[in-house]
Amino acid sequence: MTTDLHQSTEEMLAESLWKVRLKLAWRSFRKGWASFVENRIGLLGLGIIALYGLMALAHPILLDTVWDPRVYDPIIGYDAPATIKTIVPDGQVTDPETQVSLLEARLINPILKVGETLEIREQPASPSRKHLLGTDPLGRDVLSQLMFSTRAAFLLGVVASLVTVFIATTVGSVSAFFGGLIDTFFMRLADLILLVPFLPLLIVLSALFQFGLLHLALMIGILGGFGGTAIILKSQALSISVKPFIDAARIAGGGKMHLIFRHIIPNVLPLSFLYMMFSVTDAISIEATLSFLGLLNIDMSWGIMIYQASVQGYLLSGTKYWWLLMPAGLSVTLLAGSFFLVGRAMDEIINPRLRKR
Amino acid sequence: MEHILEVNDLTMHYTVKEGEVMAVDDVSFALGRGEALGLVGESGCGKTSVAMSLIRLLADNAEIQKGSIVLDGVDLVPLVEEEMRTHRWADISMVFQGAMNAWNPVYKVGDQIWEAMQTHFPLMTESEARERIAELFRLVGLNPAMMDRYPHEFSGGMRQRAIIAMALSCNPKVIIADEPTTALDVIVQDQILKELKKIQQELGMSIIYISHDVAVIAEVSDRIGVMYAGKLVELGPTDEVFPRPRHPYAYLLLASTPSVKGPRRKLAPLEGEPPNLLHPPAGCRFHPRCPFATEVCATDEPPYTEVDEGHIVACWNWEQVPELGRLEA
Amino acid sequence: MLKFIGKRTVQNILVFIVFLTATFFLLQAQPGDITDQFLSNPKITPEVRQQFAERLGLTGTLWEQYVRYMKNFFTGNLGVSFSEYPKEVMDIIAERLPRTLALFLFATFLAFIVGFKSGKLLAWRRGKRGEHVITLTGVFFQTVFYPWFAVVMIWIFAFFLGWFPAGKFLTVDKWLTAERTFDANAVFDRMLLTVLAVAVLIIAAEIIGRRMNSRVAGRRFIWGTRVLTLIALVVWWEAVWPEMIPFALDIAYHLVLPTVTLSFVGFGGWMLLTRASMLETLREDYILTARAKGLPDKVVRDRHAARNALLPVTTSLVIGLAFLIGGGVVTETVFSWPGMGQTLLSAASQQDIPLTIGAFAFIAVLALIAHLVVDIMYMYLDPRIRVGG
Amino acid sequence: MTQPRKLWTWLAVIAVFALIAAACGQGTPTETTTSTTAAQSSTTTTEGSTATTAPPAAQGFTYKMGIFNDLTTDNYWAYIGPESEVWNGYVLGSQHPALFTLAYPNIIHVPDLATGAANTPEEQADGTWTVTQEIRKGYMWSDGTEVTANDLVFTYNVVKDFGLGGNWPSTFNLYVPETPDDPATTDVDESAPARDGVTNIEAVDDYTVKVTFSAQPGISMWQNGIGFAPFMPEQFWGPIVDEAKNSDDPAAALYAASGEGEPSAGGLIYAGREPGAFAKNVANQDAYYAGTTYTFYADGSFRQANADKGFDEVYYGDGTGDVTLEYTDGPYAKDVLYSIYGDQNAALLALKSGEIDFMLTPLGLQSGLKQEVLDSPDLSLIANGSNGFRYLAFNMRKSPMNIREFRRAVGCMIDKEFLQQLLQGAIIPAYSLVPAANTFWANPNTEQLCKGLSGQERFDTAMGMLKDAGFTWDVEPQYDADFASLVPGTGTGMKDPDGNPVPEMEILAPGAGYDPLRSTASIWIEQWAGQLGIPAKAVPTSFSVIVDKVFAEGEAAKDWDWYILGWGLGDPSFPDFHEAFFASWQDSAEGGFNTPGYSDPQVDEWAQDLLAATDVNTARDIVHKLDAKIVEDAPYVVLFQTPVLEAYRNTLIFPFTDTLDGLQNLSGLPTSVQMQQ
Repeated sequence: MTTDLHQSTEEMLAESLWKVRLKLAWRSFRKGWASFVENRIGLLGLGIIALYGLMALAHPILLDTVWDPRVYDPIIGYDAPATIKTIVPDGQVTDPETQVSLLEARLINPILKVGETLEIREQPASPSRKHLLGTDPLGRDVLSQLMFSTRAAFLLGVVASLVTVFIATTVGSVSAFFGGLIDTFFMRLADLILLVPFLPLLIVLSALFQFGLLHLALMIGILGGFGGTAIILKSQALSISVKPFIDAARIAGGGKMHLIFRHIIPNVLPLSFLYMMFSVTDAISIEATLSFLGLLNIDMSWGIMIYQASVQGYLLSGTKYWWLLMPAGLSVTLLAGSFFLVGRAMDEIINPRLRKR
Repeated sequence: MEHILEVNDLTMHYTVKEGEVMAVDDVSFALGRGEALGLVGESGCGKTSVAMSLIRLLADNAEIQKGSIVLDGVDLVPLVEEEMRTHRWADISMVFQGAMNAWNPVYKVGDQIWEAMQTHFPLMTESEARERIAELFRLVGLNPAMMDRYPHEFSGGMRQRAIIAMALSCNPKVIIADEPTTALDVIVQDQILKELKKIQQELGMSIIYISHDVAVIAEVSDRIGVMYAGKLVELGPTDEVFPRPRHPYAYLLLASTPSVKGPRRKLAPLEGEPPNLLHPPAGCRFHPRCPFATEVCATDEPPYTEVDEGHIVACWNWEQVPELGRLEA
Repeated sequence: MLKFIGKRTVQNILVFIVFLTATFFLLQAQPGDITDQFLSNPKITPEVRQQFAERLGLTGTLWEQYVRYMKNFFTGNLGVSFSEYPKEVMDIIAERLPRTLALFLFATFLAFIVGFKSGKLLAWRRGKRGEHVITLTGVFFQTVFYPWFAVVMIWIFAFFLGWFPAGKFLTVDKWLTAERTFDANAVFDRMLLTVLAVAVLIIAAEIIGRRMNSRVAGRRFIWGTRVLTLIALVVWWEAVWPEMIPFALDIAYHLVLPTVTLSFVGFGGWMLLTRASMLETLREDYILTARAKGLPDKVVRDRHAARNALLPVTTSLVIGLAFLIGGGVVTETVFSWPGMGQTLLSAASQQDIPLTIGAFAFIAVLALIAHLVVDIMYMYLDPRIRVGG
Repeated sequence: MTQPRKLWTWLAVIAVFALIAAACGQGTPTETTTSTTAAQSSTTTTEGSTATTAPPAAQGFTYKMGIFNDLTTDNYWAYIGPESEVWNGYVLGSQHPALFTLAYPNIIHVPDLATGAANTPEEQADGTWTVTQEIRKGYMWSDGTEVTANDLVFTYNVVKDFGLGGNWPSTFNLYVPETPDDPATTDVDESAPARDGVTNIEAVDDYTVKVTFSAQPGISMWQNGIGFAPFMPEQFWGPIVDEAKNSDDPAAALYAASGEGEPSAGGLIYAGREPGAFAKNVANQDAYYAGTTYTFYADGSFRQANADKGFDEVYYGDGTGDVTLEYTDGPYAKDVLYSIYGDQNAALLALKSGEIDFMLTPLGLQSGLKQEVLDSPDLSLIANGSNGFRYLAFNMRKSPMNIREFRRAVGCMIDKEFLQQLLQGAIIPAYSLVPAANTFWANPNTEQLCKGLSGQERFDTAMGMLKDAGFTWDVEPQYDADFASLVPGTGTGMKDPDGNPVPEMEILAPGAGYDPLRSTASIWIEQWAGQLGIPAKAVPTSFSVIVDKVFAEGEAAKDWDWYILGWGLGDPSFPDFHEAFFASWQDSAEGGFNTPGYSDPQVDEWAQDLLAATDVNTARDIVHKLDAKIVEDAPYVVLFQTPVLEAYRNTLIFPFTDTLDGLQNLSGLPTSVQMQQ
């Protein structure tokens, strides 16, 4: 009887503790949200992220419904406005709508002769009602590619930042709590990682190993997690671990793991979440840069879109083929920038050092 | 006594999102030449706001609503920033609280003093300046060689002495000493106070002390003003106010402080906190905490009453206030 | 002070050793032997492969390999390049390093100065009009997709406006027609030496000047040295390397666009950082003191607020530098600047492992040296560390 | 205190402006091409028209070309050795004479140093074969020394003694004696049979070369082997070689030496470089062939004549009849500049502005720049076929790739014309191994599998093949005209003739980043195979990893399924690559180039015959047979080749522009190009 009672109280306590926690979290979230809404720049960032999120979600739906995959598939879709033209000798083109010079025809197929007809396809095609952002040199819809790549960007960003934050939070909390040798080791490791230039390191790794999207996300996550973020989260954890309630919990007989997981980590989490935003920024730009340099083995991403335009000679076409470069370049910038803006806005709310301002 | 500084009806408000904070409200006092005036009150009573208004170093959201600050015949309130700048330090200087942080850590102490002198006396040569600083250092009890050291090489007390030297550097007409010794340990505190007093008397300086510490004020000032919630509630010669405060707040403030000098007395706690100046209580601002409050206190603001020559108090029931130590807890 | 520098140097060397060790294990962790990559390369005979393996220290027990690998590294024996066999990796690096150094130094300098100054002004005029716009601009430069940005820069300034050359580091016609006894690297080296000498002189003058007891004399000394150094620079080139001047100027002209573009990488971050740091500094008591002293606003801002805001900015300089080095790789690629970054990239894409590792190690050394310089700079800027106490 | 800082700022600003101003001042274009006195007439050719002859006077202009990578060496030993980068070749390729050379554009084997056509090797009493060839008198190095037979002997000795690698062994075809197994070292049998080849080269006298072979040499060993071996100037390299002999690694020491100052016997002399920026050649007016007129006749005969040097020679006919092309070689340019650009965009800009006249790039112009060139009135665009092909290979060591019909069914599904359309002329469909453009060698009757069929027809044909071979499905795939359901198609549960399920297969292909053409092809092939219910999946893989996998030896040779790569083919005048790619002794599992593991006794026999062939016509028959047989068996499905697009300034006058692999293959014709006034 007594034990039962005891147990149920404990259960109740546990439950209510979680409820309390949840309530607290909800309250602080609402408070934070209220301050966040005041920050117009942060709100702008959130808006852009939401927009891209919608694009990512909409893409498979569009492909399932209104978009014919043969035309709109981002990788194997194909559509190019075609006109049949007659081949005439060089310099005798009188009607460019129906005639094409032998020279130009031979560029497409060198065995053609004067008098034969040729199907001229416009690719890349400029934006039209059917292809709002035009098509790429392979006749694929740029908007579809852009939306498809958004998913990859989010996936990459989320995986990389989750890994970062998971590692950094654990490392930070453990270092702060145990101190000593563990702390020294992790902090020196973080110093080392901070010191090594990130991009060159990834270039070297991509030379040594096969790199796909997920590998890259994990790599960025690991490097980020053991690097700078760990230092910041450690100092946060340190400031928590000296607070009286930790001592109280310790005296109350809480085990080490209990202390770390029930008390320290929950209090580090807001800051972790903040640094997630920044690591998403990093991950997106790094992926795009490595793709641009031709170092990743992936089918489609914003970086690949620019890379393909570049290897096919459209890089410096300026405004003429703007749809090959601008949408992808801007997307990388905007999405990375938005996460950064949101991070900054959260920084002002969460970071105790800045809050008093 | 000739007045070097006259403050009349000084009113200063901060504008914040929620409304206006009446940090300083209708404060008037005068400072005689060579006189030391002490302003005392709890934190948040507007003492520092008064000081900052005097030197016009107010935050962007603060504004002097009305009143005048006449320093040696010049009203500082209407001056534009650039004119005001030439008066700062040359005419009215300040000894800041928190000696550690008042020094810029990256420059030598001597250079920081010289910087002030150079601004106000551009013709002064470097050797003259160094001589002057050496002299000041000796005056405040510092080794002149220390002027080529950085602030972090000074101890707390030394830093405060150097601050005093800096405040004196341009021969100001008025010095405001804002919590000059708060951050120091008691022994050093005492030394510095004695030093300050000595210097003040030697040089015949006019000085305004600001402190929450009644004992400090009592030790160094000729007259004492008690501030509460942005108001000056009592002003009078130290000899009169200290043993026999007339305002209930002054009374409670003194009663809660152990006296270093004079007879031992029973300590009484001062309960509650100063009001939020966004919405100060109507009538006398002290009435919610006042043990002597009557109905009128809650509705009408008390006028100043001259209880003695040069001793004024703003209280409806000042006569009710007993002598110190008589109050039963 | 010397002790501090010495300590930092030793620390950095230790970090480098750890770094090399990590690289070693990275090579070990790679699937198979790195020389396997060349099974199908007709250039690389089995004997040569064996030789590579030996030079990279890939024979013997793990410990033997490690010891040999470290020894080779520290004796400058980085092996031979696969893609430019049988060139020594060291020689290739020696050829390309000056070009990268020039780009990196100028861009860092530019980014830092401009970023710091604009961050300072931004904080000073906090809450005024245009602040959002400038902040957004800063964020844009911080997060812009850099390769794309570099391409846009080339397009605008080299193609559309035609102000600057693209894709070369010298004007071929000019170098071709002239009779000369030196190559471009000789000019690069001299330019770098000059910059270094000027920097050393100016910094030395600063240190000596600050130690002087008389402020006026000290300041005169500092300024005198600066002016004299500039004059000496011109005189020296006129007298000693007169034939190189037009070529140096030619290189400088080609440096402008990549330098400016690269500097944008660091600019945004440093601007935002300075702003944050400055806002914090402005709340300090000594700013109040300075204002109370009646100092003009500009003096308060520059001499007091900005000078102290510089300290935290300097400490986070390291992260910015790593960024800038990464940006350097992209810049060199996009601008066809034949430096270390381009070397690293082409070596990596050709799987030229010795050259990749060599180039990477040198880039890391560059980062370490930059780190050390920043440490020393910080020490110099903060008397609390410099003077002890 | 603020004053001096301002001053400093201003000083800095002024200094920077001064720098820029000065640089701009110096940077303003000065007239770089000086006009010359020599009159000239243009010589251009189109099909069938005869070109006029221009006087062999140098015009004194600088021929400026863009290249896209720095030279990795200026040492010809290293270039033929490990540094075979095309960029080195563009600059260094015109300096060394050989016994024979190829006359372009018709790719005809003609004498260079040799006084006449190649002599026939004769069998000696000891079973070896020897051939002697006389060389010309008065053929001079640019330092005034005569080129003699000793130079070839010297070259041969260095190659042999130093064990030079790279392309040296295939140039000299050194005889390799039998390797006996040394049981002491390893358990593996390391013995190898002797490899026939050159056993000796000697100078009978200064003007006679005698080559000894261990067995009867085929064309590839004699005419196109030793015949193309460069003569290296002994007077220049001798001391360097002697020094290198004493070092630990003589070959590396030799490669590391600088080639600057080496005398030339060709039309150009290497004149140094600025690392990272440019390289330079100057014209060699004293070159033996300077001013020679070349004439190509419709009947295939060829004439080279030079009155100054006193020769007028005709080969492959009697030199009568219609002239298809005639031009007189220069050098007309006084020097040739190779300026390094980072990318084609920058080079195209330079081309438009006149900073360069032509750009040398092995793969031709990027397609995105095509329109730009067409739109520019100053530029001309030419397109040529390339000497190479991209292909899909099957690992025949595994089922179902070992089944001929399976491979052919996949090959049938691949609609190359569709890919050509899709890639808008970036590819040209290819059906034979020898490029169709190499008309002399290409077999016009090689099967063109399923060419011209519609999607439905392809599907039906391919299904027929599979069914004939005994493949079954749980659910048989149906042709989907709409192509609406993408992979895995409608068919499921495909089983091979033995009833085993067809496993999931990977199509290794370079990613879109490395090569969008092959990547695109792989994605479509996945679709097409999927339509047949074949579970193949395109896996973008980095180039080096594919190479690693498909050339892996031993059991690892089974670790891949399908892959897509390309071959650049060597000497177009004797395409003997069939042996390397498909002979059973070339199995990649044993270190050869036969990646599919293809083995056919008939092909092996022909391959041996090809290597031994001593006359061109026999060789051609064999190549035709090989080509037809291999294409039908489909260890490779030849996919496409890429056209080489090139752009040049209209001021240039080339004697011809139609040539396999484009003008870049001839290094931009530096000695025969002229410039309009």
